[in-house]
Amino acid sequence: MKCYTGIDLGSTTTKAVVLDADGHVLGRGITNSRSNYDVACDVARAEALTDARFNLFGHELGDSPRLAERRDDFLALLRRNFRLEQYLVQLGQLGERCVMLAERMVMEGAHMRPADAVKKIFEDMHTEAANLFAPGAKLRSDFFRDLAGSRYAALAKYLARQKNLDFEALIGIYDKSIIPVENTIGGSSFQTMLDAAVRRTLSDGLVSGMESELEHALSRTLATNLIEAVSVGTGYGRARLPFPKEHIRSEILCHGLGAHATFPDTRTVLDIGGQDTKAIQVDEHGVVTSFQMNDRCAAGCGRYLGYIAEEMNLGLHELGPMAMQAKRTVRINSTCTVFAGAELRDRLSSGQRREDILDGLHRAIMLRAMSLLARSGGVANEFSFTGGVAKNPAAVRALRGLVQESYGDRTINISPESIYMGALGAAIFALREHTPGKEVLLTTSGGTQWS
Amino acid sequence: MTNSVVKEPSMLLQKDMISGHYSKLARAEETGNTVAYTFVPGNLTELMLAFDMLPVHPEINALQNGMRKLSGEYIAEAERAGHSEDVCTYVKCDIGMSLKGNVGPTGEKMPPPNLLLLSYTGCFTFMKWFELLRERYDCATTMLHVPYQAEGHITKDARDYVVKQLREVTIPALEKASGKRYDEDRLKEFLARSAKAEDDLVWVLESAKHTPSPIDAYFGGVYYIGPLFTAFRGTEAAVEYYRALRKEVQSRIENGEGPLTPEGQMRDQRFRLVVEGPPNWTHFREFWKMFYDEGAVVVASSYTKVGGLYDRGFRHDPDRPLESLAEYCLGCYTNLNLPSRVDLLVDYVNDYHADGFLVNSVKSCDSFSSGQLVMLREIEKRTGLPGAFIETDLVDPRYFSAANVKNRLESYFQMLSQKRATANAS
Amino acid sequence: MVLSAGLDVGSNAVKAVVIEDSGDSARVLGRGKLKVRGADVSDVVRGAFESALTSAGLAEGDLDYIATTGEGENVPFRTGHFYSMTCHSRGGLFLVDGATAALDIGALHGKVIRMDERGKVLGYRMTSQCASGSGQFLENISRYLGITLEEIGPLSQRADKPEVVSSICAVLAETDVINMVSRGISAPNILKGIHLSMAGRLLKLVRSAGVDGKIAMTGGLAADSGLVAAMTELASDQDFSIELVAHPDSMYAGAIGAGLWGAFRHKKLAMQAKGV
Amino acid sequence: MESRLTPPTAIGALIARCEELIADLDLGNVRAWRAAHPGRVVIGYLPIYAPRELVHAAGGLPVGIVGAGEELEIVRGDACFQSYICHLPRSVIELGLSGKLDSLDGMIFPSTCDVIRNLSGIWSLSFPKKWVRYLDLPQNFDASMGGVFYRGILEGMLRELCELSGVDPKHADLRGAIRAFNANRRALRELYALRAAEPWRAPTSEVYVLVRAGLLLPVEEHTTMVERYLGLAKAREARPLDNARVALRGAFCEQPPIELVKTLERAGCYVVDDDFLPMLRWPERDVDESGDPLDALVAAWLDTPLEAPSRYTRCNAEKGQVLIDTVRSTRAEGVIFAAPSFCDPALLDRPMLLGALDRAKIVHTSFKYAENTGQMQPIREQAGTFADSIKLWGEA
Ligand SMILES: Nc1ncnc2c1ncn2[C@@H]1O[C@H](COP(=O)(O)OP(=O)(O)O)[C@@H](O)[C@H]1O
Ligand SMILES: Nc1ncnc2c1ncn2[C@@H]1O[C@H](COP(=O)(O)OP(=O)(O)O)[C@@H](O)[C@H]1O
Ligand code: SF4
Ligand code: SF4
Ligand code: SF4
Repeated sequence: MKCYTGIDLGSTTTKAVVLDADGHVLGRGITNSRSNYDVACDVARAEALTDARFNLFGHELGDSPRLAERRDDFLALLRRNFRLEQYLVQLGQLGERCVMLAERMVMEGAHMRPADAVKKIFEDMHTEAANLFAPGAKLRSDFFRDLAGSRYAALAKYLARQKNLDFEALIGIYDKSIIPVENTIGGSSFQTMLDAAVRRTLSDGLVSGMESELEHALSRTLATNLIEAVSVGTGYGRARLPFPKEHIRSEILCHGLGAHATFPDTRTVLDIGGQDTKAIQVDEHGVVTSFQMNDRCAAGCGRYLGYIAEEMNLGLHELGPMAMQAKRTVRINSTCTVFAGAELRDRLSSGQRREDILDGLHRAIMLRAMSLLARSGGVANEFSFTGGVAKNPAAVRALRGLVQESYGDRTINISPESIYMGALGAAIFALREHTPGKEVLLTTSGGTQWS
Repeated sequence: MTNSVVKEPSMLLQKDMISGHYSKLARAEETGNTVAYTFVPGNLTELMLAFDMLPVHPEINALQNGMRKLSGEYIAEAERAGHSEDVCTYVKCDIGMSLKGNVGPTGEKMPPPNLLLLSYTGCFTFMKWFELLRERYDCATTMLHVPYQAEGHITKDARDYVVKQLREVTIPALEKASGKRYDEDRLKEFLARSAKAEDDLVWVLESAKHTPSPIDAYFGGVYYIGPLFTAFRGTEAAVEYYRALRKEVQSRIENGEGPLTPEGQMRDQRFRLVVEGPPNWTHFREFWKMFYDEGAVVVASSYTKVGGLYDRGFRHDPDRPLESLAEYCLGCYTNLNLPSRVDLLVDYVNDYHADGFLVNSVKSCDSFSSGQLVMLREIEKRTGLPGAFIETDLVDPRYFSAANVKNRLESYFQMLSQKRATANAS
Repeated sequence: MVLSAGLDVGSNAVKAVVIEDSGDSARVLGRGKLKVRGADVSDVVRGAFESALTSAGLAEGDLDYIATTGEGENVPFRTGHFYSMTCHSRGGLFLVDGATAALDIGALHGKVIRMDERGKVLGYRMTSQCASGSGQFLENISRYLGITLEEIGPLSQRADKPEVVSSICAVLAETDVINMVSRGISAPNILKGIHLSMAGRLLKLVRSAGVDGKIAMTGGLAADSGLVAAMTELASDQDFSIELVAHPDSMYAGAIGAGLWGAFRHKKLAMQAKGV
Repeated sequence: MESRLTPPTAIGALIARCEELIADLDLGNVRAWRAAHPGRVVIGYLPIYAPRELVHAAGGLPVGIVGAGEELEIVRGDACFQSYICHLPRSVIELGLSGKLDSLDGMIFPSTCDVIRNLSGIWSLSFPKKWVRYLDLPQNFDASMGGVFYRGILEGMLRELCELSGVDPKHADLRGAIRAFNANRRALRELYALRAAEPWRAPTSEVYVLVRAGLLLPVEEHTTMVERYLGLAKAREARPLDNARVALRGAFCEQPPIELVKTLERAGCYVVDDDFLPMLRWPERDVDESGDPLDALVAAWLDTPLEAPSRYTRCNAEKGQVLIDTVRSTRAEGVIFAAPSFCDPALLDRPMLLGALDRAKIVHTSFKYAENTGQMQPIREQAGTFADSIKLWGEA
């Protein structure tokens, strides 16, 4: 099967979207951006292809009447287990490195050898891994770096206190080890991990007695060859992607096109990513007619929220929901990303509630975005909000309020796949490259039925 | 051959004129010429020439230093001396140069001024700048207050006010500084030559109405305006320069050729642009390349009007010497109010059949920059064309982020072609 | 003899010292330092204070004066407050004999304080609102590179081909750094590049304050030998005659200055009480 | 150390009223005035100087617009101005576009700087139906040149204002207006004198809001208010603190947040002189009430020793002289130069002023602010250190 890939190498995350020849989304993948761009790009693409396989698998399963009704539960579980397998593999690699480093370390006055401490931490992490991915559990982040990092830090903190170890040094070990681990592509193949995941899932007994159908569907899925016909790259790091120049597109055009494909009546697009904010106006064909973006100052972008989350020791996923608990919004004027932490501490120490401060921070970010929107020509109907920050409910709430205040009623589109808009746009460009003039419009739900 | 840069013959001519002027300045003390520091917008070159005074333009030094990559160090020097990071970098570049021994961009020492001739057009920073220079040199200073074109035209009161100052303040100050008597007939001769060169400049600038355009009216344009906006207006050399330039452009039109870029003839003209705002000097070539690499040619710009709006009909007039000087000062581009600036740019977009327009907003210059975002929207509204907005600086290398500018320009050009593609399809 | 404590409540860490002032000379009896990150400031203050007392072998009741600097409002038990530059100059002079200025580089701001031979502040310059090139930035980068704070200095000094950071914005500079790693630039060269760009900015600050001669490094980044080396190198390239001196206690300079001023005030108040 | 300064309730109420006026960005009291005076015009003017007497003479109410302080959220303002332009024009535009200045019939934009000059153009593009005038104050101070030109402008302006308000120019009482504003300026001079003499009776955090209320009130009402405050302040119980006496410069256009003034006081400074709100205090002498009133206004601009970065100083010796004289006469121990970020006039002037102070052996310190500066901590540290050094080492 021929497929068309769009890759959005952002400053914070790298996203990939794979389309089939009809313009249907086969799969989406995301990973955190990292120093090795090629790896980031490969991982995102692999994730998207994995997602595509799962979707195909679901499709195959759908053909079997006996399986069909349990298909969604089974697939969801399988996905979780697959991620668990991935996690365990990487955890293994990380553990080895950390222990190796710890072996070389001496800590005076500690009641435990650092290496033993690290071993203990990883044992615990292995044990609790299954819970992390258990159905119903809320993930703090989508990325191994954050997931493993926060657990490691928590366990290390506990152990450090108990055994009088140097906590900062333990954290140092982690920081040192995570980089090589995330910059190598995992050793195990998709098939091996899938097999392991299937085994794990089957042991749950959800589909017992239907093993042979599964086997069949699985082999058919794996037999489908996904052939990448064209890839188009975009995003902050696009110039460094290993693509020919004509397969590189400005992220502004991609976001515009992606939003247009998802919500055809969109005329204004706001994209807030890690270090830039873009306000884009598009016409009825998704063609950009005007745009504005922030310049050389990253104040008020996604990273700002990242720093705040770090400062509060929260996951990115948790920040918005906490701000939603605000009783009143604190006025905040400075959105310099680097001062964010200091501003927060300042205000906390002057006795303001942290929910209220957080809400103020979100509003401050959105105020900046509103200015860019005004610069680009205002907010037309309909209006789509894309990029990672669109996943943050408090940011969305602030935006809705501000749009209402300044422009009145506007239909505001936010897709659950908002973060993939740039990659989607790129994928559509890839498809057009192949079949010129192809108009791609997705259903408003923004994706295939299985995602 | 990798480093060789292609230059137009007229450019070489101009280069000689400029270096000739700088060495004249270096020898001013020997030759007994008096020196006046003055500014480009609303300069009184003919009047100075009539007193045999040599003009020094601090802005030109600053921009030359920018192009020669010296400005960063000068700005740092001025900031060390207590100047704020926030203010116009032309000023700091100039102050820094003077603090570092006042060696000009060509490596020759600049003479100190005998007179600071502050003809103050279109920008308040000039006034501060001269106060700062006056403190450094403690020399005679004369101020010509040129009112703003707030109503969108030159009022009689304003012109009378300027003429009266010229007669009662400026000319006596020049007489005193130069030790010479005012000779109106000499002034008239200079003015007559100015008008001749001005005709040719207008012809050259308007040649961009051709398709393909034989000139780049921004990156090339800044060279074309050089002699007329600075020390040479009214001289025979300027008349000759513009004659030669006109011939050069004429031959390109006849051969259907585009402008000459540092990398040779520009072939493919995909986008015709109108540009508002001064260029960046520290990365001038790199900046230009971002345009011609994408097939973008600038057909009209406002920056080439800071030293006079000749294409709107103004000429220096020997029959009305002081009146026409006053009108010249009042009529420079930065002295226009915002609505007039918008009108002018809209006309350019229409008259020159542009595909789009671009604002290069420079951090230094409040006079140019403040209000440009409003202008952008207004022009978009009136022309129906999309505009682009980039931010750089004049001579502060810290404020030129190549990646950033390139990203925007690329996006803009991709957007123009995407737009064109869909327009063609439907 | 006067016993005083100085508490420097910073945005990044709380530093506490206990000082013994015996008229002609003074010495530091105990020190304590705790990072603020994530914790309640008043707990951190208490913790740092206690550990200074413990290491001095004293109890709170033994002290004559508790002086604060920085965010002094977080110390309800203070006797008095002095402003940060007043303290850094005094502390810098105490640590570095003959210093003509103190260069205080903390988590968010850099300040250079020109002083006379008695520690009187003659003038100062401070980095602007924008946090580019601050300690916090360096800390973020080092985390990203997987390097502990203590390793920064030594690593940076191993650089052979420092890579210049172009962005002025600290956040964008972080991306620059990621870019560099992706281009295979080594950690020492990256760190040195950052150090050099910070050094350039700081030297500019030093010059603009009209300072030369011996400069006492104070604040957290005095502990960063790489930054000090980069500044020294760059200064000699620029023929700028300064001598930067860090002291092992440099990060406590603010607290020490506060403690010394506290002792000074105590004596003055005691004399007033006696009616002198 | 800390002596509590509890204002008598009468002063408290008076100051609270001023704060309320300032905080009301919808200009409630101006709207009320307008409703009570149908047909008469309300004209806004920007920093730093406009002859308000003209508006008054035409029966109108002049209203000073100096930005919007820290409370207004800026959306459209930032859409009009790049990050490297000072804060004032963005809040002014924000006020305008959000309808908060609808009660104004027109605007005067004085020739203060390029930003305000261009704002006049933005204003006429944004509000094509409103009366907008750019006031080109002459930089040539010769009566026969600058004077003639300026008189022409004033005549035209008065004529247009009368037309707007339907007043016959012959009945415009310019002399009466001059008298009213002279009285106001006298009261303000007395206020400044009191503060310079006994800053504990009239702290700057009060003086500042009291003066600022004058932007919004009819002049007679404001004069009464200031006089009342003077009476109360002179009688109040207060004793001096061990503070450093400082003069403040640089804040002539975009105004600092009130919190900044309070921060200075908390950091141990008595501000004994400042250059806040020059539009309300210039000229610092009576305008001639006897001769031709237009000529008197012309002379007020041409002949008074006004010192502001927007006004050309004729020779080097003049630079900073007014400041030095003020420092001496108010017995200030140092100068704090606090300028708005990105304010070219103030910041280009600064090195010259500081040079003059150095030569006069007057200590100084500088920092920048914006009208919505929220983080006071760096300012407190700088001002505190400055005060510390004056106090600890002042005499030595
Ligand atoms: N699940 C999430 N919940 C809340 N915010 C998120 C989430 N994922 C990403 N973000 C926000 O989005 C930002 C990254 O956005 P993204 O569009 O991926 O940026 P870029 O394209 O620059 O990499 C992060 O800095 C973070 O603030
Ligand atoms: N050994 C070290 N090398 C480099 N930086 C250090 C070192 N120790 C501390 N720092 C830096 O010093 C900063 C804290 O300085 P400090 O003066 O305590 O700041 P503040 O007073 O604002 O809390 C932190 O940003 C930290 O990164
Ligand atoms: S502000 Fe603009 S016009 Fe004025 S001196 Fe600077 S660059 Fe020139
Ligand atoms: S450090 Fe802060 S204020 Fe400075 S450029 Fe970066 S985000 Fe903007
Ligand atoms: S604050 Fe300065 S730059 Fe801004 S408007 Fe006022 S005078 Fe002009």
